[in-house]
Amino acid sequence: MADEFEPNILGILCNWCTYAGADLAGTARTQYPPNVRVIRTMCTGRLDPAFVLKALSLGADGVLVSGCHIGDCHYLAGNFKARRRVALIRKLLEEYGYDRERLRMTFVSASEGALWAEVVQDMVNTIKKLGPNPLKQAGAAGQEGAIADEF
Amino acid sequence: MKEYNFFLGCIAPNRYPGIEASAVKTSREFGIELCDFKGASCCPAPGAFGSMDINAWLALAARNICLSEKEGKDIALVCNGCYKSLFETNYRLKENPELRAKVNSVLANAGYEFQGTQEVRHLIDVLHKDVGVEKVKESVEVPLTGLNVAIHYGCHLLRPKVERIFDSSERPVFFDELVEALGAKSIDYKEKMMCCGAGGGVRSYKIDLALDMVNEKLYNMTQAGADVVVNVCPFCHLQLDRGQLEIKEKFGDVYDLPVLHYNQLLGIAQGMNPEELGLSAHVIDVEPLLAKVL
Amino acid sequence: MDQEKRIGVFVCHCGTNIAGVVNIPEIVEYTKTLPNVAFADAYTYVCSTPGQEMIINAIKEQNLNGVVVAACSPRLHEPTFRRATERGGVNQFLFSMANIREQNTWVHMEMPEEATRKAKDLIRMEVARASKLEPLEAKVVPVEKAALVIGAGIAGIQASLDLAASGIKTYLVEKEPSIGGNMSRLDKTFPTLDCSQCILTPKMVDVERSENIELMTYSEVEDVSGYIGNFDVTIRQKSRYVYEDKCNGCGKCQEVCPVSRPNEFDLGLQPRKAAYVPFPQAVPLKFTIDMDSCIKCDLCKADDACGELEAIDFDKPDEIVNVKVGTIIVATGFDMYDVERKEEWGYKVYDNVVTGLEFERLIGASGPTGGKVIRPSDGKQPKSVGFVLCAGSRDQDEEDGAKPYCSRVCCMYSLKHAHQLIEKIPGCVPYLFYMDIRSFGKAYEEFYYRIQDEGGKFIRGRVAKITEDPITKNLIVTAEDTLLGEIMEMEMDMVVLASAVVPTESTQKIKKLLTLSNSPDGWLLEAHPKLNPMSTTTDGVFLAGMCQGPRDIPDVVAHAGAAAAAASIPIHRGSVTLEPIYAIVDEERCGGCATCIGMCPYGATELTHVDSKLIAHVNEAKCKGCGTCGSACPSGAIKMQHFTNEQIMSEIEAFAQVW
Amino acid sequence: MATEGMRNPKHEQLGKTVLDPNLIKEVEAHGLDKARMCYQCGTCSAGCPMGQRSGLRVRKVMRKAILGMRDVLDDPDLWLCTTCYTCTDRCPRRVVPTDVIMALRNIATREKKVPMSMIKIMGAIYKTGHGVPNNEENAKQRVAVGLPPNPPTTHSYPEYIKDIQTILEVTGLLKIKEEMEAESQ
Repeated sequence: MADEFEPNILGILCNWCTYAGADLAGTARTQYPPNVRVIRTMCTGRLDPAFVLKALSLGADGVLVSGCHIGDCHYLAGNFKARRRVALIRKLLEEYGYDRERLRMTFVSASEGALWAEVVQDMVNTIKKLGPNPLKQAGAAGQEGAIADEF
Repeated sequence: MKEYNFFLGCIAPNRYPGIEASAVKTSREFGIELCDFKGASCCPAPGAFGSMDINAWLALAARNICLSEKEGKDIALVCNGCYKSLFETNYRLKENPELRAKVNSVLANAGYEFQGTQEVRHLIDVLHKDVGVEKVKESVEVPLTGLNVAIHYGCHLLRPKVERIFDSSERPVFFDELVEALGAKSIDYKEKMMCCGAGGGVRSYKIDLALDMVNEKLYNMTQAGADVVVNVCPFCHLQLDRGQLEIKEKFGDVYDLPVLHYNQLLGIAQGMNPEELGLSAHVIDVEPLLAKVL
Repeated sequence: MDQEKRIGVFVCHCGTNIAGVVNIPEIVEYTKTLPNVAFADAYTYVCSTPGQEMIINAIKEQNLNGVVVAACSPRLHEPTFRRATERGGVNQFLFSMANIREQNTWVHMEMPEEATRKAKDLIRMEVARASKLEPLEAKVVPVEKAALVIGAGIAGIQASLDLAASGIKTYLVEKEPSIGGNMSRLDKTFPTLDCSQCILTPKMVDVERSENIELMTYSEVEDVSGYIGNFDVTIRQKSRYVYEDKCNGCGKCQEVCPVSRPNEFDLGLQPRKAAYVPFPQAVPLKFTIDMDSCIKCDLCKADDACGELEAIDFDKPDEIVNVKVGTIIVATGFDMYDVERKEEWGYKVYDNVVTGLEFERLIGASGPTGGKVIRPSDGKQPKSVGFVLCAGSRDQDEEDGAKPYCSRVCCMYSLKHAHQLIEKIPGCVPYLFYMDIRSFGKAYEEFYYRIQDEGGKFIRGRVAKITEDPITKNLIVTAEDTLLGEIMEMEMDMVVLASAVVPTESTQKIKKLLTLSNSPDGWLLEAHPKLNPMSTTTDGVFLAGMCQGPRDIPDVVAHAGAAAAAASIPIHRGSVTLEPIYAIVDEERCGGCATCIGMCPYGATELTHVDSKLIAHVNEAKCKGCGTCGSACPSGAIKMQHFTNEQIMSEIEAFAQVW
Repeated sequence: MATEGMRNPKHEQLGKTVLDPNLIKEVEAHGLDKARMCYQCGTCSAGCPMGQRSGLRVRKVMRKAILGMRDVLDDPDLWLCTTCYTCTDRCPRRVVPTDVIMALRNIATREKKVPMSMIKIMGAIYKTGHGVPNNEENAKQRVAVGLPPNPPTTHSYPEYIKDIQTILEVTGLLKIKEEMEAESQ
C-alpha cells in the first residue's frame, strides 16, 4: 500500500469561519485524512490567484479554499470576491492543462466541524481520482520560476 | 392529449371493473388518455408484500415501472395501495443510487433495469393539479346538489408526508374541492382521516379487527348524515362496501351506505350511463342513491 | 532584509494531546535543520508559566529575533505567546504559531507517522512565514464612552441599567412603542410567583429616570459601521405621529378614538384603539397612532381630547438619529413557535386550544378577561385543562419548522399555570402531558413538589392528537400514559400548548449589520458556549438574554449582567489595542486604477492626488485587514501588514517542499 | 439475596433477560438509519387506530426492537399494524415506526414466523401475477361495462409471469413459502 498515491493538498482557510470549524472538528475528535496543510488568512478575500498557481506549479496536487457561508462573511463581502476569483482561476487552470477540480472553494461555518471533515474527505477522494499533479508526472515540478512568481 | 399507461392493480379490474371503466371515460373528457398497460402485474400489495421482503416489494414494483419506461410513458393509477408501491419505489430508486443498484441487481435476473425516467401519478392528483377544479366543474352534466358525501381519503395517498406532494396529511382539502366541484357537499365527520383497517395484510390476517375499524368509520359517517362514501382506493372501496355485509353478519350493525370510487361519482356527474359504472358489482345497492340524484 | 533571522521553535507536548500521537524528539531534531532556526526545543506545556519562561530565557540566551510555537490553535493561545515574545524583548508580531493539535494530532489519532510528517510540514511552513515577518506596533484606538443596547426586554433593560450605573452613556433602542418585552406580557413568574409587572415596572421606571440612558422606543437600528470603540450607528425613530415631549400620557385621544384593532401586546385577544399604548404600565407613557388603521377623523385633536397640548401631528415624519458608541449589546429576545403548523393539535382550528403566552394574557389582571380564565368558545370557567408540554420543542420535524432543542421555560411555566388554575378556579384539575419535567433551577424542584401536592395531575406521554366535540367545543386529548401503557382519551374543557421559543425574525437584520453568525439551532452564535457565552467573534459586540439561546428570567438577568460587564471593560479602559493588520499602498507602484476602491465594503480606500498623480490611499482606521483589495491590485501595490504576499508565498514554497 | 441452597430450579429462568443489541442494527439495515433514536414519548401508540381496539402498542414494539428483545418477532400483535403511517408523520424523533414494524416483519419472515395469509397472497402472485386474480363472475361484469373479459395485465400477457417468478426465487421468498407450506402439512 505504501506506493498508493497520497495527495498533498494546500488548504487556504478564513480565520473566522472554516479555520474555527476545523478547530471544532479537532475538539470533537472527528477523524479525517491527513492530506491537507492549512494556511490561515483573515478572509478568503485575501486569496490571490498567484497563490494557487504558485502551489500547483511547485507540485501541489490540489488547493482547497474555504470560508464563511455567503452572507456570513466577517468582512461582509470577502467570500463573494473569493468565489468569483476561484471560478476565474478554475477556467485558467484548464488552459494550463490542469483539471479544474484541483481547485475547489467550499463554505464551512465556525460551528460545522463535521462538515469540514466531510469536505476534506471528499476533496482527497477527488484528487486521488485525478492522480498526482501533471507537472510531477513530467518531472518538471519544483523548478523556480516555472510560473512567473514576481509581480 | 396527454397519454398515461393506466396501471390497474388487482381489485379495480378483478372485483370492481366499474372503477376502471369510469376512470377511462371520465379522463377522456379532460383530454387524458389512459392506455392499456400491457404486462403489468400486482403492484405488489405494499402491506402484505412490504411486510415479507422490502427488496422483493421494490423489485416487483420496479418491474412494473420498467415496463412503462420501455414505452416512455408516465404511469397513472387509481389506487392508494398501488400509489405507495409505485410512487414510493420510483421516488426512492431515483433518490438513492445504492438502493437502485441493489434492486437493479435483482431485476437483472429477469432482464429489467430501472432507469428513473418516468413519473407515477395518482389520477386524483392529475385531476386536481393538471386538470383543475374549474375544468372538473365545467364537465358536470348532472350536478349532484343535495348529496351529502363522506370522503375517505385513505392513508397511502397522504402519508408519509415526507415523500408525498399534497398539502397536508392531517387536514387536506384537495379531495373535498374535487367532490364539491360536482355540486355535492363534503360533510365533516369524526376521525375523517382514520384508516379503513384493510391495509398491512390485516384484512386477511385478522378480519374481525379490520372490520371493527371500518365499522367505527361507517358509524361516524352515518352519524354525520352521509348519503354516500367516496374513496380513491379500490381496496378501501372493497373494505367499505363488502365490509358492510360482513359487519351485518358478524356484528349485526346495518348501514346500507352506498360506496363509490371518485371516478364513478365523476362518471355519474358527467352523465355516464349507470350500466357503464358496474354498480351491480357492488354489495351495497347504489340504485336508491341514483334515484335521488338523477 | 535586515539582520540575519534567528528563530526559536518551541514544540509542545500538551500532555498526551500531541505527544501521545507524534514523535516529538524526531520533530525537534528535524526543526533544527530548517533555515533561520537558531534554537529548537520541546516542553510538556509551553502555554504554562514555566513554558513561557523557557521562551523568554531562550530569546535572551540564544539572541533570538523570531519565535514559532508548535502547539494548539492560534485562536486559543496566540495572545499568550505574543505577550511572552514581547516580554522576551522581541516584537510580538515576529511570532507565529503552528496548529499541530486541533488540526493535526486530534484529527489523525490513528495515523502517528502521517501526523508526525504533517507536524514537520506545518512547522516548516510557519518557520518560513516567521522568516518574513516584520515588527509592527499594535494600533491603539480611543473608545467612545458610550454603549448601544438593541432591544428593551428584561435583558436589554438589565444590561442598560448596569451600563448606566457604571457611568456609561447608554442608547437603548426598542422597536415596540414601550419597553418591557415578553416579560411584560406575563402574569406571575416561577418559582416565587412574584407578579411579573411588580418586579419589572420598577426597573422600567429606573430606565426612564436614569440620566445615563437615552431611551429610543418605536425605533429600529438601520445601519452600523466602524469597529470596536468606534461604531457609527444610524437609528430610525419611527413616527408615532405624536410629539413625545408634548404628550403627557393622559389618554384622552384613546378615549375618543373610534377605531379599534386587535392589540398585538395581548396577542389579539383584546382590542386597542388606533391611538394607543400597548399596556397601562407602558414606559414611556406616550401614545402612538397606528397610521395604518387611523381614519384621520381628527377627533383626537379636538379640544375635549388632546386640544391645546397639540401633541398629535398626522404628518410627523420618521427621524434619523446618528450616534457613536464604543460597544454594542444585542438583546433582541425571542418569539413563540407558530404551533399552528402542528396540525394534529388543532391550534386556531379549535376555539379552546390556546398557547402558553395567550394563557398568560387570559390569567393576567390587565388581560382581556381581567384575570378570569375562561374558555374562548363560551366564556365559561374550565373545570379541566390539559397542558401539552414540548409543543414544537425536542422535535426533529423540520417540515413543520419544529425545533430540536429544549426551550427550558415551558415545564416551569406550565407548573405555574397549573398552580394558578387550582388557586383561582376551585375544583379545576390541571393535567400536564409531559415527557420529562425539567425543574433544574433553584427552588424549581420544590415548586414541582408543591404543584403535585396542590393537586396537579401528571400524565407521562406526549399528546398525539386533539379532536373537538363539535357541540360542546370540549377537546378530546389523546395520549398514551407510557407508565401504564394505556391510551388515554381525556375530555378537557381547555388545552394550553406550551409552544417552543424561537429566534425573532428581526434578529436576522441585526445579525447581518453586525456580521454575527447563527449557531445550527438558529440563535446567535456566542464566542464560546461555555467560557464566553455573552461575547461574539465580532470585537465590541455582545449578546444578552434569549437571543443567544433559550433561558429563563434568572439566567437572562445573569447573562445580561455579564454582557454589560464585558461591554463596559473597553469603555472604562478608554482605549483598545487593535491588531496592526491593515493595508498600506506603495505609492510608487500604484497606478491609480481604483480597482481596490470597489473591493472595500468599508470605504477604507480612496483616490487622492499626490503631486498631480492619482494614488490610492488606505484610511488605517477604517481598514479591517481582510486583504480583499490587496490580492485584487493588478500592480501588487497594496501590502497587507502581517499577511504580506512574501509571507504567504514563503509558506506555500515550504508547503511544496516534499522532503 | 437468596442463599444458594434456597433457589428452586424452576426459578432458574428469573433474571435471565436476554438482549440482542444486533436486532436494532438488523432493523436499521432496512434503510432506517434513525430507528434507535426513539425516546419513548408514546405519540405513536396514542394515535394508532389499531391500538384503540387491540393490544398493539407501537411504543412497546419500538422499545423491544431497540433493547433487542427478539421475542417481539413472535408477538402476533406485530401483524395487526395496518401501515397507515399516522405514527410516522407525528413522531418527533422521525424514527418511522411503521417501517420499523415492516422491518421486524421482514426479519420474522426470514425466520418463517409470517402468517399463512401473507404466504397465500404471495402464492397467487406467483401463479397469476395478481394478489387478487380475476374470476368468472367478474369477467361477466367487465363485459357488462364494455371492458374485455380479462384486463391487459399478466392475465392477458401471461408470458410476463415468469419474470415475477424469477424475482420471487432470487429474493428467497419462494423457498420460505415452500418450506412453510411443507411444514404446515
